[in-house]
Amino acid sequence: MIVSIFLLVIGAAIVLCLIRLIKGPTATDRAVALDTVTTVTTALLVILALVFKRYIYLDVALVYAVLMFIGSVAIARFLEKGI
Amino acid sequence: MEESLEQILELSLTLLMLGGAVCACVFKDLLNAVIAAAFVSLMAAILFYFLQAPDVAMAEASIGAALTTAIFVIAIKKTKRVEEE
Amino acid sequence: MHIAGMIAIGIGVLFLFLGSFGIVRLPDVYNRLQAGTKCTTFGCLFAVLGVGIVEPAWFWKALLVSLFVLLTNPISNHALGRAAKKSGVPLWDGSVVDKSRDFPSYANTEKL
Amino acid sequence: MVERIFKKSTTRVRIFLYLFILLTLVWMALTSTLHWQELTAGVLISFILSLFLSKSYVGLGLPTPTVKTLSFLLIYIASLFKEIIKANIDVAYRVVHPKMPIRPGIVVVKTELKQDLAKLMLANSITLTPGTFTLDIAGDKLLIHWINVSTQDEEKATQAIALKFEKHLKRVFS
Repeated sequence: MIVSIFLLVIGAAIVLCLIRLIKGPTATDRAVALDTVTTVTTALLVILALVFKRYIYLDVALVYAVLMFIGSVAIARFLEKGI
Repeated sequence: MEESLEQILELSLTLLMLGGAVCACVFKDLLNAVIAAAFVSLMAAILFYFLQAPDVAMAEASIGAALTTAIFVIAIKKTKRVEEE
Repeated sequence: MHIAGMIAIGIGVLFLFLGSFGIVRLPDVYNRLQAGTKCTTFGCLFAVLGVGIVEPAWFWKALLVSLFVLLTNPISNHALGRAAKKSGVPLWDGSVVDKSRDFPSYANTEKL
Repeated sequence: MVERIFKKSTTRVRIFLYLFILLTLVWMALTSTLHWQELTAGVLISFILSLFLSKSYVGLGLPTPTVKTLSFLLIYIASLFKEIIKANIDVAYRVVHPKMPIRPGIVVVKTELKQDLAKLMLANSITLTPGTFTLDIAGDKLLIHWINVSTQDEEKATQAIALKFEKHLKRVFS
């Protein structure tokens, strides 16, 4: 029961990040929103693993936590040298 | 978890994904479009997770969000950043 | 054990929400980065460790996930902040001081 | 001459042993079982990896791990956690407060640390602590975005932001 409240709060957090992703005046704002939504998603995946009671689902969160950082660093590298 | 809550979450995730996809089509700055596309594939990964397919979710996460973003960014660097009418 | 883990997850989720709220509310990129880094790292740490406490058999893997988040999240946010400063994103109008002109690599970026 | 070679080889062996234990612990956390097949595979792989990695560890100029260094590292991590909790309550207060009491600005801070890894750890801990965010490092200076600027002087800013971690990190990397 209480887990469903947590899931709804996390859903609200993702909606807020989407608002910043649509509004953000510069590309950096949007990249920050994407980075935040990545971290929120990692927490969401771990909590969903608890809901479904499957140990193997934690691996997906692990892969997320390691690989998402590549996308952010690629965007940051581009912005540094670009316009 | 109750059946209805799961359906509500799936529906809202689909709507979020739709919002991101519309953004990816509308933005004129191609870097912003790439960021919106990464958001869409993030949501797709969670959706696969809901449908009890963690292996597909893992592939979607690693390829869709990390690798595709890097490749698109390299492609933008070789060409132009802003789309013209 | 179950209740303690649930309280930890609750604290984590609350801070994740506050971080996202800060992303929407604060005025410029640098302030948004502040909220986005601190609150989300801490919230993710607490949520993941809370799951590890609820299911004691999962604890070690949860610890590994939280360790990776703790290592990678500040680095990627630092890269974004540096990119913002180098590409000349302006500071908020209410900012007090900008000392970045003293810094060798920023001498020729645009002012404020 | 012989003595020097012996001394060098003992530090090398020590680094190898620490890396081996660390990698085996990570493997055990990843698999989370004590089955003998998993353990054998893990021990073999971490043996080979630490053979190669100990060579590059010496080349990077990192501190040799001893019991003293590791205990200082633990003290540093404990103080870091205390600061992280303070930071989050601070930022949450600033975000939720209806008037947003922020006075942002960019200041310069000096550090006395020499090694690259020490500077990285200092920058990471500054990022995670109350109201400060590292933007760039060049030489011995750090560019920092501060959400509530209380002083513009370089010395005072150093004292307020960096000193509490620097004294721990100096002991770890001495």
